[in-house]
Amino acid sequence: MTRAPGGDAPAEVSMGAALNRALRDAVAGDPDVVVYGEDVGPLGGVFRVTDGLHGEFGDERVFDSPLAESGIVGTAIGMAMYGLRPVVEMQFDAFAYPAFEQVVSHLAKTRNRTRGAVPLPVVVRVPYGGGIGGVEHHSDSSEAYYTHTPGLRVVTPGTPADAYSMLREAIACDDPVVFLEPKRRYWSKEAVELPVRTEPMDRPVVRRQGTDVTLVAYGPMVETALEAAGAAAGEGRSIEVVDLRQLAPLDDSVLVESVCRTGRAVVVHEASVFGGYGAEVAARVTERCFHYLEAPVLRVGGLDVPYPPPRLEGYHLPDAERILAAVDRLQWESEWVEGGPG
Amino acid sequence: MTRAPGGDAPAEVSMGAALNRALRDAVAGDPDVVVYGEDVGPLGGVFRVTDGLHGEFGDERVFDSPLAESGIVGTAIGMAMYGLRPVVEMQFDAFAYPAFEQVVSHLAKTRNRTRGAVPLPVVVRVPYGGGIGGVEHHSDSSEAYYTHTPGLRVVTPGTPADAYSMLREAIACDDPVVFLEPKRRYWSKEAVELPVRTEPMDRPVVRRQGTDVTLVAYGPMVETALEAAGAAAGEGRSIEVVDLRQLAPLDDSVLVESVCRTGRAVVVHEASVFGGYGAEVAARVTERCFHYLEAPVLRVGGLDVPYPPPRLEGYHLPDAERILAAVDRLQWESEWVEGGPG
Amino acid sequence: MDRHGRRVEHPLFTAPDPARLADLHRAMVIGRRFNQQAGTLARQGRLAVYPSSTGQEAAQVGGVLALSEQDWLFPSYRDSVALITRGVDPAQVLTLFRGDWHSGYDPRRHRCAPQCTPLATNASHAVGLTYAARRKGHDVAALALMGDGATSEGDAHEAYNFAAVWNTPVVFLVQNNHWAISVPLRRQTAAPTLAHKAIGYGMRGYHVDGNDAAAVHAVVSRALAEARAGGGPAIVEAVTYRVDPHTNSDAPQRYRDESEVAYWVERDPLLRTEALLRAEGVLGDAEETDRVLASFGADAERVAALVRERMAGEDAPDPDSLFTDVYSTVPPLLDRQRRELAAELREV
Amino acid sequence: MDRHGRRVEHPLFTAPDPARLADLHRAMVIGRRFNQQAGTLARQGRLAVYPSSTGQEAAQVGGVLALSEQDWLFPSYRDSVALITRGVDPAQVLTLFRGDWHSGYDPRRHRCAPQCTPLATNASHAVGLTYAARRKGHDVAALALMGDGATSEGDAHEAYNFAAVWNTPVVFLVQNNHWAISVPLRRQTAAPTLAHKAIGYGMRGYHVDGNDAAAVHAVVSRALAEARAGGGPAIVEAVTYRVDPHTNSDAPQRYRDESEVAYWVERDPLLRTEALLRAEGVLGDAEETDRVLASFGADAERVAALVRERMAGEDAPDPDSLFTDVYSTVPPLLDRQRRELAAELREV
Ligand SMILES: Cc1ncc(C[n+]2csc(CCOP(=O)(O)OP(=O)(O)O)c2C)c(N)n1
Ligand SMILES: Cc1ncc(C[n+]2csc(CCOP(=O)(O)OP(=O)(O)O)c2C)c(N)n1
Ligand SMILES: [Mg+2]
Ligand SMILES: [Mg+2]
Repeated sequence: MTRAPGGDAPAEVSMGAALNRALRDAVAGDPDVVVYGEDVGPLGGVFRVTDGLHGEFGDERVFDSPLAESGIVGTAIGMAMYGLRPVVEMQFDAFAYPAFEQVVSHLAKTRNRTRGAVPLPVVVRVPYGGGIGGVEHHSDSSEAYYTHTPGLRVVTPGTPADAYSMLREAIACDDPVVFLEPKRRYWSKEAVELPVRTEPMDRPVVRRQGTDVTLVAYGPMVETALEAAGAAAGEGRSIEVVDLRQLAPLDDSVLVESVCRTGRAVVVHEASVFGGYGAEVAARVTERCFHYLEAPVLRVGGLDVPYPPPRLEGYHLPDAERILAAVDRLQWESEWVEGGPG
Repeated sequence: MTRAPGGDAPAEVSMGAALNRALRDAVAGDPDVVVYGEDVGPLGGVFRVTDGLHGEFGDERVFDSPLAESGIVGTAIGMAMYGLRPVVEMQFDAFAYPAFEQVVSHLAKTRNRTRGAVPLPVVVRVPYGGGIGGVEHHSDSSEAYYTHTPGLRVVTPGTPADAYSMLREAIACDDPVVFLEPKRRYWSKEAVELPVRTEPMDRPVVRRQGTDVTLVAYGPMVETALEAAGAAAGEGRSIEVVDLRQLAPLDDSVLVESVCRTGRAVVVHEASVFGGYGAEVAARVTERCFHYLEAPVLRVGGLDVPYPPPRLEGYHLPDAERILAAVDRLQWESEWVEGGPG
Repeated sequence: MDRHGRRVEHPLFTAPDPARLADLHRAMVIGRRFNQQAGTLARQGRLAVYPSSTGQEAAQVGGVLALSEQDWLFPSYRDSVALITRGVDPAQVLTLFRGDWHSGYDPRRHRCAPQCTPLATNASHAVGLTYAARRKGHDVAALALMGDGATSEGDAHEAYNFAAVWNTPVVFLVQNNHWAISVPLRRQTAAPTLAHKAIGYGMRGYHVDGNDAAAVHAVVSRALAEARAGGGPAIVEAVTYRVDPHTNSDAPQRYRDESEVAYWVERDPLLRTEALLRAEGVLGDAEETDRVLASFGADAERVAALVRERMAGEDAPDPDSLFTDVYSTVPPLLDRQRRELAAELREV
Repeated sequence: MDRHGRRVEHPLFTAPDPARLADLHRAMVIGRRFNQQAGTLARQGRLAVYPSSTGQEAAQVGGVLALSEQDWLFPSYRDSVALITRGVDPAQVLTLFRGDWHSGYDPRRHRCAPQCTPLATNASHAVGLTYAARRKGHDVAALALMGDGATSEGDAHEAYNFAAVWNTPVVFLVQNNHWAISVPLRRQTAAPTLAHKAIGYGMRGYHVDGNDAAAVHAVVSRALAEARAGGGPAIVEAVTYRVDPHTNSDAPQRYRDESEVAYWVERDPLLRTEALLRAEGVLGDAEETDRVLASFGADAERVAALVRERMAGEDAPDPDSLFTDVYSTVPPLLDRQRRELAAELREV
């Protein structure tokens, strides 16, 4: 990570501010970058991630579109066909669903359809996940829908530095990127000098080293996983935290190396467990590390229910305690037997 | 399974004919059942699954709607709110995507949203999967999108008898059902007397008993799995085939019992492996059967690419050979070591 | 009514009778007070969010009071006033915004669909519902509410089209409040009016002053009557204005001018009906009028007090309710999670 | 032209000049022959499927020849004739239907988007593309093709609206061929015409005889010129008819009457231009005309022969091509699958 010049401690930057700066630098740096969507203009987005951009760059570069997500993604596809690099915003996760056909049937497939002749450098920004007390449809974690769709890159930052660096990289990338922003972390801060260039987005990163168990997390759960690891350290258990960053296509090497070393793993996400992205991680890691595993890879995630109303979301969302409870179930006693029929 | 009265051998029935008969019996048996969608009227559907229904029951019960999938599902939701039991058809898997928001944000959630006051007995029929030489967008396997969505029942028959019985059950069910029809099996036949009532749809069924390895399949892959099991038997390997039938919510008891007994498992589907439904099966079975497993649960599925054009789909789709190759990798030699870092 | 509340006749539409005029005004007075009260609760953090419809009461009240008992209402998130006018318990209207549960009322009881957040998606529900009712031989029409911004969504188009082709009795009442959060109408459409959209579906379109409760009532009543009679669905565009921010977390100073708000505040729908009631002596002589209007105010205060009281409680929703209504029965894996959560809660 | 190919003037639109009339006819002759040839190949099983546009050649040819070199075409699956008229190699047009690959041609080379199967989804691509071109200072218009059925999709609505609000130079050419597979137009819309839909977006709508190549050409040319000049996008409804089944696997006898087909066959677009060319001596005297028309026929035969030849080959597509263009680089897990498949293929 780039250090501040002159030795001054870098300023604290929130993830929202880091994303805003990334957009600003991308728009300033490349005349082909346009930013549009619902309320991203003068308002600066409902989360203010595009704050100030409309004023700075004008309506040609940053603008409000009609209120229609399929049209937003569809027009972005057309723009990318002609050489622009659109960055569009879906206001909330569930409001990206109207665009599902455009995303799955066109955005993901056009490069392939045309044997590479028509790449689509489009970034679809989606604030996702819960924890902000949002009413219905404002807190979905929709990564599993996108990660099962070949042709899409699906990335999600867990820190402000990554938010900046990965968004810049996503905009520069010639593949379509679904850029999932952990909305509850928009206000999380980190001391970092911007611009910053972190690891390439397609490489998972070990956020904390450990020897006893690997905790696999991404997006909003990175912070939670680190919290759990910190608490466990106090109790003498050494947890390694892997932040996946690019969920698809996945580079599983860091993951496999870590789990084969620790012999135990828990994967955590906000989305419902059933059919969630964690299933892929668990299945893959198990396949590759089977003989190194002391216990099955466990998953900690949301309940298999529609996202609850604000006053119940606390029961739904994984927290450090639930993660540690899963870690405790990783068969630390040699005589452990669980599961099986009946 | 019901036997034909009088000892006559029952007639051979194709899956398409079984579905057609199920619709006919459902429409005849309940005035609240309506069947509609694109081309399901006089044409009888592009796969002729609704053949003859429009003629028999008239335009009030079986009819063509405007060409708009979101509108089709949206109106079905409204009809169900007022006590009808609509059965709608999405013409092909990828053409259900325009309805994704209605399916995920309303169909799946309305019962929950209203604390049970407004159940939605809607069946969304989706011919899915490949193997028929269809061009782009006509061969997707979209089950992972639906199975990760709490509130939906996702079912898929593997045999004509199940096709009949499960469709009747789906229409009678008070939950919304995404009824995935393995389109390449529309012409597969079975000797069965209709009407027939098979096992309840939420129970997986052991299609073939075996002792050495459990093959988990559903929909179009049931036939393929049985073929593989047959071939393996010739070589002295005893494969048990479990047909999941209702993919979500899953009743994992049959599965877990089988795998804990055989100690080995392969899960197979047409959809791309990455983030596919097989990941859920592998992760779940591993979690519950860990100490019974001789080898990691392996997954056989489509490549992680957009569904290929007709002349390449054979490379994409799992067949008996690929399944058996996976079975062969299940560490039958005791000194087996595979995977791991590097 | 003109903008000062003076009566204007129209050859096609029947003005509401005096009793109805009084109802309209009363419902608006209650609605306005409710908007204010809910806004206050949101600022106090007692509601997770509140999308106020201050300024739009005439459109909502005028539309809803045109419905018959057996008809259905399909409201969006901004239509609290429509719901309480329809008779839904005001506290239950706020359940969604308080965050206790997604829908606070039983839709079947009041024939009000749950408040709809995904834009325009409720419109096709209205079409399907009225289709089903007709199939069952019931005379049921529906009023589907949506905003100006929502008309840009594909779902609006599909619903309009299904309604027109199936000839179902739905009136799509578009509250054109000039803004979709921060996006002005001219960025939403290039059409002369939103009512013009009706032409492309072969249905009728009405353009009405949405701050004139009597006019909205007259137009929606007529559209409903025509629709019931088999004349097909209609779009009614009620031109109005969102005086408050989009929700309590909005920052309207970023995108609109205070003078625009002031312009519309002058055209306040409540002032206009009150002026009419007074000028025409609808409620009686001046004294009687004062008395009745005061009673409306008192009714509104009662509603506000009730809401305050009901929202003050700290009773948290039961976590077990997360599991009970996902499916018709609790499936085995979900039941496992239910038991796990119960165990977790016992531990703490 | 009237239905017998006699010239009819219109004050607003300019008829194509003689050379253009000849081009239109020639392109239709080739298109018709191509449709027949492809249909035959489909029946022989040499194509996986073929959606014929026999009867619709005038609409496609008339529209495409109105485009300038730098403009873009956004075709659907039924627009093979439009593509070959635009200059795409006829065999490459069939790649999709043969099943060798999804798109057989390089879209950038011919400024033709890939043939689009999901209905109406290509329309917003056209809007975005022309928006981008304008941003880059290029004078690029687009012709987006869709069917009557496709206009019911939400995506059509959203594209129309974006185009109108952004004022991008897109002409939406709707080939109203009366059927969406088995569904007749009256089940698709209650609007007087599909061109009326334009009103709701604040754009121009044109209703044109889609079996009159000259008229389609004149109307699309005008619409494109207006759009380029900043006059906004337009919907052009070309009324035509799908004479063949939807595709080779359709069963039209289930849903439509042969007499309807016969009615339209009488109004064949090729007969009409031929009659005009002959009556007005556009190609010269009778003898010269016969000669030129015969040369058109010969050109068409050459195209058919080329297609037959190119589709006869048995060269299978390379399975390795499955992996190369999913992403800009082949990611590690996909590369593993690639190597596995290669190993599998080596074994057999
Ligand atoms: C499908 C969908 N996309 C985006 C949103 C986010 N959103 C909520 S309200 C709103 C503006 C709606 O404007 P309008 O339809 O005019 O209604 P108003 O809020 O003015 O009453 C937006 C964009 C949503 N709720 N649903
Ligand atoms: C989104 C979507 N839904 C359904 C289909 C299946 N389908 C293919 S063609 C067709 C009919 C289209 O009719 P129309 O738009 O009139 O075009 P035409 O085939 O008549 O040229 C249908 C329903 C599709 N391709 N895409
Ligand atoms: Mg609005
Ligand atoms: Mg058509």
